[in-house]
Amino acid sequence: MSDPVNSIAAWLRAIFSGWGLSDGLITVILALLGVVILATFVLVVDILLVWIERKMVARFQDRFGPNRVGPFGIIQPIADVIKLLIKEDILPIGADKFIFNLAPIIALATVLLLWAVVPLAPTVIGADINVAVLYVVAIGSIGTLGIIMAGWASNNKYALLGAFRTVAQMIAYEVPMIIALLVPVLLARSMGMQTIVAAQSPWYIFVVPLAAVILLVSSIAELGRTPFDISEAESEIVAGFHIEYTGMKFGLFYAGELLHALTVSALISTLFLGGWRGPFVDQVPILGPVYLFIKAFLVYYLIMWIRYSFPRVRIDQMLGFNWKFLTPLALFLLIVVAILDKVLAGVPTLWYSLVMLGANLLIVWGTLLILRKYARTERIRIGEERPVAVSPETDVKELVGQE
Amino acid sequence: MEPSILVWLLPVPPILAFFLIIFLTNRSKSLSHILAITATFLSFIGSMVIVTLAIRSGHLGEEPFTSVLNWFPTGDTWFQIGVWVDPLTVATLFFVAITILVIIFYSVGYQNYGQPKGDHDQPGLPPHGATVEDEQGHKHRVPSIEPMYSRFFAFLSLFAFGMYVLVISNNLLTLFVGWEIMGLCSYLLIGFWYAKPSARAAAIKAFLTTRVGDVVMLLGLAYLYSLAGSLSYDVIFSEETLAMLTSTSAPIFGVSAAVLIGLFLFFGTVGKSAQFPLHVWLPDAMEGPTPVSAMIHAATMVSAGVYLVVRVFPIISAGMHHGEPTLTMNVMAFIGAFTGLFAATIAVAQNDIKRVLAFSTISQLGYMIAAIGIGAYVAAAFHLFTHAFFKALLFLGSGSVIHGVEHGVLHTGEEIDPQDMFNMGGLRKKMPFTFWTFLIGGLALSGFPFLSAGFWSKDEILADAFAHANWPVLIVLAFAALLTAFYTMRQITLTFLGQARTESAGHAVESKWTMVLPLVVLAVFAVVAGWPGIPEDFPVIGGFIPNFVHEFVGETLAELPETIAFHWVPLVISLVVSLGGLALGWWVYRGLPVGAQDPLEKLLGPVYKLLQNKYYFDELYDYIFVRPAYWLASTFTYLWMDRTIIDGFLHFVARIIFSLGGILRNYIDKPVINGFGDFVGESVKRIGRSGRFIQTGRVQQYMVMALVIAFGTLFYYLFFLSQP
Amino acid sequence: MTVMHVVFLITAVVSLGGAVMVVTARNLIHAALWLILTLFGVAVMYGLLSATFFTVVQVVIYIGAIAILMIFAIMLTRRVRQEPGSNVNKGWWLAGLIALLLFTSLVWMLSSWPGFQTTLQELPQDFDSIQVLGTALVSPEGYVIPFEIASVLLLAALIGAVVVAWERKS
Amino acid sequence: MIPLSYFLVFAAALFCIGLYGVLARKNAIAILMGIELMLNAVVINLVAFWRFRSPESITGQAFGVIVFAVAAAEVAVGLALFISIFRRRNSIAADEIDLLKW
Repeated sequence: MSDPVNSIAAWLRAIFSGWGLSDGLITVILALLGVVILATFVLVVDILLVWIERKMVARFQDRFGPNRVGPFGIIQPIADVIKLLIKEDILPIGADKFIFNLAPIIALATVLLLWAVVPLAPTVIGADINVAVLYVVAIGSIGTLGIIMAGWASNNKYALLGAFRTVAQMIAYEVPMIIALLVPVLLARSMGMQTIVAAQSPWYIFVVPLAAVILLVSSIAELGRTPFDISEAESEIVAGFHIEYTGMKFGLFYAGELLHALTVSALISTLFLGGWRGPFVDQVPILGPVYLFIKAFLVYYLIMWIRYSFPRVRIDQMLGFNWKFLTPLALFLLIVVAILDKVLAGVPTLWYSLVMLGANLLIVWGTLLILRKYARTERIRIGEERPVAVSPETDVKELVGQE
Repeated sequence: MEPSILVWLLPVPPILAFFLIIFLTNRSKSLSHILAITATFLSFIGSMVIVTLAIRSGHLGEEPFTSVLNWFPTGDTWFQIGVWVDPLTVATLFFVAITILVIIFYSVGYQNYGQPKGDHDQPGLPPHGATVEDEQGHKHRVPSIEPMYSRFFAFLSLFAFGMYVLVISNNLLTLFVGWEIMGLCSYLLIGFWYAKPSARAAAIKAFLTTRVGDVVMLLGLAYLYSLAGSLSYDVIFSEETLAMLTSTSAPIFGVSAAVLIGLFLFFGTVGKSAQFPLHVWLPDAMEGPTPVSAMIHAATMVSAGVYLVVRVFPIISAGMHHGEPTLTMNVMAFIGAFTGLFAATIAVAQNDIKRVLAFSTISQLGYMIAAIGIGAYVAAAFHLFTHAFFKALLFLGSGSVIHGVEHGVLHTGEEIDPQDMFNMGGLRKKMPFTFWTFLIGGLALSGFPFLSAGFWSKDEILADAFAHANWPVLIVLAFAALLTAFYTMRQITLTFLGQARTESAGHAVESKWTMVLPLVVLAVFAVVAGWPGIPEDFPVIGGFIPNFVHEFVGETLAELPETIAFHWVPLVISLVVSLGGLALGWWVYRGLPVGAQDPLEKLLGPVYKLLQNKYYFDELYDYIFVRPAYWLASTFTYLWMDRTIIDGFLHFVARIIFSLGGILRNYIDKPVINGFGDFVGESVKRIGRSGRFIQTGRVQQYMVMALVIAFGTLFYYLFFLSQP
Repeated sequence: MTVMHVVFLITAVVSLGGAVMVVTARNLIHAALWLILTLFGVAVMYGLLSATFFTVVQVVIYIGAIAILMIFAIMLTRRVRQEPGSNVNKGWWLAGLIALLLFTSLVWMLSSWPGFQTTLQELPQDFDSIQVLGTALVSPEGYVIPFEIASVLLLAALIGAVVVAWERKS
Repeated sequence: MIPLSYFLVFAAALFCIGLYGVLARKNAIAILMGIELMLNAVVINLVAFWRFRSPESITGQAFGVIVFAVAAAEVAVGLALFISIFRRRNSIAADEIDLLKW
């Protein structure tokens, strides 16, 4: 009974073959069953996430949060879902109906698709493909598509602006994200998730913490969460791409966004925090999902913490941060890790990890030095006196020269 | 490290410094001089290591440090270059390394490093001084920094490279290369202030005069190479080669090849070491900055000439039987002794402080040549060694004096020549360091007994002359020594003793430490450099220090020259001439009043005028060589040869070709070729005009057309061509 | 008819239909979305050919980058959503003819080739095409020079695109 | 099992459809889409030949990777050109970009 999932699968297979079904069909049925169970489970967790998110933000903002429906307000999300389901479904004039309806589905579906490659336990994984990391990137880019479709199909300029911003942001932040993903791939010498998890002794967060940080930051940008939420930016473009959506279609976007955050947390846990690894997991594989979700929620908490602590950045700052800081840093880290890996071939794991960690910390230190210098010059530049409110005819340089 | 590898490395830092300064650090004065000093210091350290290793090795004469590389192929064999360190090289390396380092260091102060930029200074002229204001607002004139400071150090570095190459080379060809590099540097540095007409003229004069000697020397090298098949020392100084050279008779003059080669090579020395009759360039070379005078025209480059004859002494002395000098040696003895006396007499009547030293250099080099001529090999090398130190010291001292007086000139604004000794006087109190070091140098030059280096080397030459019973040489050299002591004391008395004869001299100040320190270093060597060569049987003090020079340097030769037995006659001569000359010089010039004439002028009358004008040699050469050359060039070469014959022929050819071209153009080019070209062009235009409707500018139509044609071709190929 | 056949036929029909829609759709955004569908179909084809790397890269590059860039460009270059008039040029019938001709001649030529009906062999058990491909792309005996040249080409394209699209402010 | 011919015919069809798009469409971006279809057809051919004819050597896949890179570069530069042209002429219809005619 140590591996209930596979035991149940074997039991079902025995029953079905007893009914006289062919082997191929049984595999298909079991796979479909697995997909349904996994998706349902994840979506149920998603409903729970709404409550967690709202409770947490309330705590961060010194409020109580939902506390009326059920104990601690835990039934509140169910009530919300019911409200969303019975709301009027509005289609804007001039909207592209098919695409307008397709967009929220794609947005949620891509998130669900990601779970296919997240290993839940040593023996339980949707699909242990050998390009899982690339798969994550690919599915992420389809997610972009959903947002563009939503923004374009709404026939609304704010929605289109939001879509534009999203494209710029997602394509930009994909670059450091892929490079950061390459670091654990490089260390584990595989793009398969199970191999990466199995290779993590010690966890990669202790070997290459900088890569984890870069992945976290770029993932938050991919999620479009604060401080990178310029694609929604309520105060600027109202709500961005989902401005025209109501009812359950909006609900799908909302659920997708929350679930995406949890999924990213699960991926980061898998790649850097050892995934399902934990004490006694080899004897009792069912402990794997427990460990994974504990870690995923920790990372999720971190993402929420960041979300409710930072202000939104401007779009030029966001792109500048990516192209001028994050991408070069990630590239440099990748090169350093690759060279060190080659240099340290054959060294005991302990020393290997320590040297890698040291190199990471060294890079962080150097980066901080450069940042401090940059900040100083920036302060000086901003602190310089600039002429205020001059007529367009006045030559600004002349004005400055007079002082 | 192998000593020979280190030897290879000796010339490298200076040439690196040269290129670095020229190409990179030209703009930064401090970087330039740091580079030059560092480079020469590295070479100096290397040289000292070599010297130490050489002295430790014990029998360097038989086993010199040497190493050889193939340079370029000559038929079946390679011309080889290499390095060669034997005792003579060691001795030369020792003084060369020290003097070069010290002089480059001195140049920092001499070229006014750290002083402000001049008011009107421009490249090519000596600095004229700058005006500065102190806190109270008073304006002062102070010396200004040399505008071409970096270039000066680059040239000095190149010069050091040349000298090192010359000294360490193992064959006469690379020696000649170094020799010519120094010739170039000499030209560049004499003409350093190229905007001064006199400096320009002096540079050209020095270059062309030494070139005369070099051409003859090259002839000698060529002849030697054709006979011996090599220029490496170990080959040409071997017994077989020397015997072969002695037995071969030269095609001209009916002398042996050895004599002819020796004379040719000696003529190179005559040019380089400014011996009569090619001495005229050296006094004019004083137009360059004083460190140049010290380095090139006193301590090292002119020494290279003497080094050459000392080096080829085996050839010069080839065929010497029982102390009977060869023809070459006789010629050298004659010219050396004559130059020694001749230059000394001129020096007596010179007023310029540097010119006196220039003529004394010529005179002292004559001493060395004469010593070689009488076969006093070791004595010549010894005097070369000591002379380098004290002559460098004297020149640097004179530079310091000039500097001090220039300072006074800038201060008072007088318009006087700061190099004229009659404008000085009483500098002893103003410039104590300069005075004492100059005095030490002067005493060494005049051979002041026992204490000075010059005494021991000069005494040895006289002793050699006495021992070889070469009376004319002995008498001439002794008289020259007397004159030397006289004009040295004249110089010291006029410059330092008595009262200041001008206001500027009264305002002279001691030079900076960068200039004083080299003086002190050289003064120490001017005293101690003579000690290793004290004859062992010298009364009282002989034998305390072993006669190291004789054994060590003498080892270079195949057989050790026998030690000269001590005799009191040359000693007495030395003592009398030096002390007598010194006393006379002081007595004649003591307490000379302001504006007084030279006392000698009254005494000697027209002879004085003759001496002051250097026996009118410059004018003589002008009449004999320069003007005929000008005349020949303008009349014969230019008017007759160039304008009439060559130009005429060219014009004739040109006219023929011109008319031929006209025919070709009118009857072939225009109708045939142009017509064809126009026809082609017009046709292309016409075809293009008729086909341009296809050019719609729409890319898709182009593609459709391309595909249609491609398909057409393909189907044509498939259905028609592939059928059997 | 195995499962593979079914999957292949469905994919082929969907992607070819998508391709036809790409070249005929009046609305460019729709054309781009159809293009994405076709590209997905091609990705499935790669999967059927057991080139997993290509499957994923197809999605990353074509859908995630190229198609999205195209949609972006369409949005940037269209003031009015629907272009008036025909969406094909005057010579469209000639183009269709050429395409049809090319297809028939291609099929005809291919069918006369003896290797046309080659059947699928099983890949060796331990054959990891990603590993082999990766090694081949960076090994000097393999394709390291084309690979590097491709990267230089990408860099040049990057810079070129920036330079070309740069809006110079006078 | 599926034979090679299926893939080849599929690729040929895709290529020809793309070719039609390139030759017939007015809009430059649509032309670019046609080009993408053609390139995809080519890569399918490459991969199919690799899989069926020489699975042990990786040449077909390597070639495919290079084609991907070229396609990406082409789209980047092409779209930049179109945007630049659009800024100047306010149109990206291919038959209106005909400055280079007689």
